[in-house]
Amino acid sequence: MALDEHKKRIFKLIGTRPPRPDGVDKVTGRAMYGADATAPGMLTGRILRSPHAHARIKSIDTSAAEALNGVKAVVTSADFGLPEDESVRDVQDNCMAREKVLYDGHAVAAVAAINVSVAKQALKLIKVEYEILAHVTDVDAAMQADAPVVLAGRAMDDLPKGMSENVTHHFEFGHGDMEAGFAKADKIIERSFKTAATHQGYIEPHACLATMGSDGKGELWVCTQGQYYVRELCADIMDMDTSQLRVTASEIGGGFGGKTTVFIEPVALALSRKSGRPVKLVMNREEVFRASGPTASSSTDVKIGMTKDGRITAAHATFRYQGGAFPSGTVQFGAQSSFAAYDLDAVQTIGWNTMTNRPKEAAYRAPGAPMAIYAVESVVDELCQELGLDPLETRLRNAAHKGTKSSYGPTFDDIGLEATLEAAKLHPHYTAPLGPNQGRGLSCGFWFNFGGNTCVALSLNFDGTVGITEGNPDIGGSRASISMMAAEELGIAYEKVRTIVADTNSLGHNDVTDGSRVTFAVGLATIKAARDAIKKMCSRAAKIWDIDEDAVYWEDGFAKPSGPNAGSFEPMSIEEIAATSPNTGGPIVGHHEVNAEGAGVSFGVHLVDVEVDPETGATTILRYTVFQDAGKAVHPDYVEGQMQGGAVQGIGWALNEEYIYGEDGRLQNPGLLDYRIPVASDLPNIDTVILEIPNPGHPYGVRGVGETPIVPPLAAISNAVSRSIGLRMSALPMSPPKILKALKSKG
Amino acid sequence: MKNIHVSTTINGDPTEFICAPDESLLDVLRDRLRLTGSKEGCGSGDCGACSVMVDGRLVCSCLVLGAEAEGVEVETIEGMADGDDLHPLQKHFINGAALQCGVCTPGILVAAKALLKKNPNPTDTEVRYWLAGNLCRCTGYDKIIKAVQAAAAEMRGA
Amino acid sequence: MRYVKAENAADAVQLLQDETGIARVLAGGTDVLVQLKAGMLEPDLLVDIKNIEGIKDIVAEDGGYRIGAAVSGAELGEHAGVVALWPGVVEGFELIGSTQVQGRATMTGNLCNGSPAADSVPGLIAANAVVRIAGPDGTRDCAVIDIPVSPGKISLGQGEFITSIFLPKRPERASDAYLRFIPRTEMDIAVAAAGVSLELDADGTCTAARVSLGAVAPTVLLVEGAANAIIGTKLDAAALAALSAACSAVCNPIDDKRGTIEFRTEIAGVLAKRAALIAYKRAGGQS
Amino acid sequence: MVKVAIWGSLRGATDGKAEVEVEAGNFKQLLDQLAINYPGLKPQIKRGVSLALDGKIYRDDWFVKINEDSEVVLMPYMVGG
Repeated sequence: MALDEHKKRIFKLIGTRPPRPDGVDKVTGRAMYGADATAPGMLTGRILRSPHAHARIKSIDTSAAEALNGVKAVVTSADFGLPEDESVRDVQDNCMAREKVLYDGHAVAAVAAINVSVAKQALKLIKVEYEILAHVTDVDAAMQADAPVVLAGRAMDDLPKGMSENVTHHFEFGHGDMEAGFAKADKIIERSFKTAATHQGYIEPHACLATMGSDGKGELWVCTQGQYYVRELCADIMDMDTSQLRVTASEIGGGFGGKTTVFIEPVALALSRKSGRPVKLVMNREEVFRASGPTASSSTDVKIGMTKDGRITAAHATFRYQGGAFPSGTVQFGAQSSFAAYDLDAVQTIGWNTMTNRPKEAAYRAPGAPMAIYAVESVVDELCQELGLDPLETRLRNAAHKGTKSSYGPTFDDIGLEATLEAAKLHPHYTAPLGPNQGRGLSCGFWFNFGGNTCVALSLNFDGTVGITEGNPDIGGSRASISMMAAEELGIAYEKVRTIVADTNSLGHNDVTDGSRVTFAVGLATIKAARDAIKKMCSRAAKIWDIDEDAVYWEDGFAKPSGPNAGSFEPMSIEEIAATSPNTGGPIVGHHEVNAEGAGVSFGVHLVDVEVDPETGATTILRYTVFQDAGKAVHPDYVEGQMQGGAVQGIGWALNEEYIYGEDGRLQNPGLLDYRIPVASDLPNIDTVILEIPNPGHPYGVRGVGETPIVPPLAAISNAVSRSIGLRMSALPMSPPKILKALKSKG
Repeated sequence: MKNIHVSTTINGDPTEFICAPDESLLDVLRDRLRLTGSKEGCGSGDCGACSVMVDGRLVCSCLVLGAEAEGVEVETIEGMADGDDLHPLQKHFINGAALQCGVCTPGILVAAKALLKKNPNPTDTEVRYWLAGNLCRCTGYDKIIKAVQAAAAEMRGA
Repeated sequence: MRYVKAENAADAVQLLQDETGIARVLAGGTDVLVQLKAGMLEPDLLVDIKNIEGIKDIVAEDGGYRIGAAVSGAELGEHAGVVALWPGVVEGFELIGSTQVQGRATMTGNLCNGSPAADSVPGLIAANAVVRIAGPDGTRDCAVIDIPVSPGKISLGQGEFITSIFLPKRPERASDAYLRFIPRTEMDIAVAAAGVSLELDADGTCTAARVSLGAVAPTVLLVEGAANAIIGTKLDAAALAALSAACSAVCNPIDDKRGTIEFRTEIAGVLAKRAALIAYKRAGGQS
Repeated sequence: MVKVAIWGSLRGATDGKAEVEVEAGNFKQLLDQLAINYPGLKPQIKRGVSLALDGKIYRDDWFVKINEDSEVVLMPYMVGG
């Protein structure tokens, strides 16, 4: 659906900041999250996990556990079938190892027992015999021909000679004459980068409550970003019809992409089916780190050429990502997005994805983009330093704009990059003075944004109030923004609308809450559903007035005759139409089903000041400003919240967060003590500047905003640190030992 | 393991429960008393989602045994509002959009209330250090700090 | 596992002595309960000592203070007397964990956890603090420095537990300070740490000093060479450089997820220098 | 005929061509024709492709209309976090 013609529409509600409808539940502790549900006769599930990075399972003896008083079911991979679809089989095998364990923390068996003590005791009684195999966790090592093979038979087609079977994906993008481009450059910089794997770090661990009856019907309560996708995966794995499995999404305690697949849900269902009792399965934090999905780690080579006056002549990058123990093609997004901010005549990107003995990666906010753009933006910054150019001016000079053929192929429509850069240039932050040991860095960021399959139902109640049923869990205020768009369209008060999140049987399919799609796609479907309801309400008014349906229009919550020719009638309120609906044809429901396309891409620019302690290598973030194009900010508080939250996740990625593996291939920091996500005292206020360059693909101009903000911080901070210490950093995280070592090497 | 009988006071109400000797106060609150507002984010005192007050001290309920609750006064998020009347912190968290997913919110509210009791007029830095043990992954903390300050100002009558 | 509340010290000693399996003392629980939950520790008996009379008290004694074994960080931080006399000891202890952890954690527990990175221990050793131990043979006193043996191990015998820590009196113009390095601003375990206690004469010359380092060796170190580097000086640049060098010279750390050998060795000297300057200023010295 | 830009790693299936021409009026016809003309593209089409049409990305919509002068770029299937 295209942007409404009336571009200059004056909104009544859009752009205001009303309280969110689920606010009271969430500040009083009443809101029900994944682990908060119970069921009569409920059992406690626990999972036994591999202590080895890579091993063949020679045998599993569960007899002693089964014999323990209070144990009601024990399951292993033998309790699951073999799904035909390879990708579903991978998901299942990730939930419960078959034949081999592929990473430290991989599930090998599970129990359901009357309480947690018995369950823990039962796990100790399960005897697993392993044959330990050689393992590999580093991305570059995993690609070598002689690397231990994680999963045989899964290599990409046409695997190049000298590469390991672990390599599953290869992508190339770009256009133009590279050689000619580099020949025109006055300065060429080539540099290699590494980034560590990080975790989404949602505060709520995975949790679910599964009930499988002997009648073949299943109920699943689960914290997830997508109840429909969970249903499809679980129904496939459990070999049941999707209609027989109802999945209800609990309130969700953060996801950031990490809750877009299943880890424990099929196991809980299998335990319930075997025990005949409801089973609650909740991961502890250690399990979250060892066995859910972190992001990819990466290794990158970038080469960029620039003229003396700051024009990029050619750009090349090779990206190598590891995505854990199963095939994963996330490098695609790195290879596509890396140069999106630039208008280039010659650009080429190459991406390789490899398996390693690590947990299978899950999506993490703009998956694949942050580490790629980090490498590119670092080299652009270094070129500016070497050539004595202003980094903002140089980006403006090369900025992608409407009509630019993007580095990944398509030509851009209206985009907000130049406006965002201009806003940063004019902001006082950019010219504020810096003290000793301080540095300023900036970076552009980009994400594609998606739409996807969406259903919304809008029910008119007899009192004229409105109920919205939508199918995407509310991670960060979407009930508010959806209610606002419905109220705006209907011309009624925000308080008259209530939005609920449906279970899988109460509404048609909705894609996962990902790709920054909800405010865009669900919003679009809501507006369309409201227009559908308006059409129906106008037709009821027409019936009452006995005039033609087309002679009625809708304004500010009233049906009105469209002109003197239509007849002279008092406007009819939504309340009157609702109250008389039983007499005029029955209940009124507007609805809309769509596979929403046309999500506009999103650009952001981050500006950061840091100070580095030259004696310890510690970095302090002094000041941080986020500039981003939101298309149209429906609820600016929650747009700012996305910008701030994404920036801080990026700060963690840049400075301290990392998966640390030992020589033995075991994860050494599976806890929030040593996996160091930023705490409140680490940070300054995060200032935000929202730009609104309307997305032509949405009636109100909305663009997704959730993912882009995690992209720029990595390079922005690396650039600031590098400028502060006078030395280019090229690996993340820039933990103090790394910075101090660099300082010492400088002498 | 023989269960232990405990008499305690929770949010002003006399409460009795039995628990295993190794069962945490958090598990007792959530699983035995159905007070699920306190959350388990880590089980090791690193995230603060389980914050409660025990005898007027802010603690992580995952690091207290249920058995230790004998004879003490426990305050949880469920006791923060006075019926329908929200505490100023609760109001300002909603109005200031200081929550996104909301799972860390109960713990942060309990911790912030403890701060304002001790220090009604904190600086931003003091708020940030006091709340350093309450992890939030959604907000970047910015709006949380501002909401605490707004509530503090209201409570001071400013 | 059994959970028992000891009524008095003798009761606790008896319980601990009689236990044939694994027994642990429970005060604040911020180490024991984490280990319990993680399955690292499976005790047969937990003896809760918080009901023992006086164990939560801070008492003035001989110009110093006796701090009960169950005094929490929050309670210690609110005690103006201890804060004034031994600010470095208090700040070391208060750095541990979050506000929530401070509501429960005890200095004695931190010492008994036996970690070389325990934040309260360098300050206590620099202060020459002494613990009082109750045991089957009655009570005995022991210098804090003699409690840690190796990572996770302490020198207490079967049936023994610490009932209090004594911080001695000190002359005018004396103070202390503690600094640690962590990657974040809060919530981490020390990567390296230094506690410095010193006394000055009327013109600001250091007359006595104790310098202690944490997280750079299997146990917390007392570095005499570092103390000697500043005794007789006004902490001029040369003295501080010598102090730093003496500290780095004795480091024997490990490479692990929290820091490298190289980093810890380097940082220990930097922290000792900075802590010494803070202590010097607190003692009334001007540099 | 519609010109379709093929991303680099797929060019093995299009005789090295960065751009191919097919007869298609919508996304479905385009995919069908590509599979017929260039069987090597089939596995990727099965794995999932998106279509960038005049700069806008479409993931699934078979019947999105393609004009002769449209800019058509074949892309891997897009997901998000």
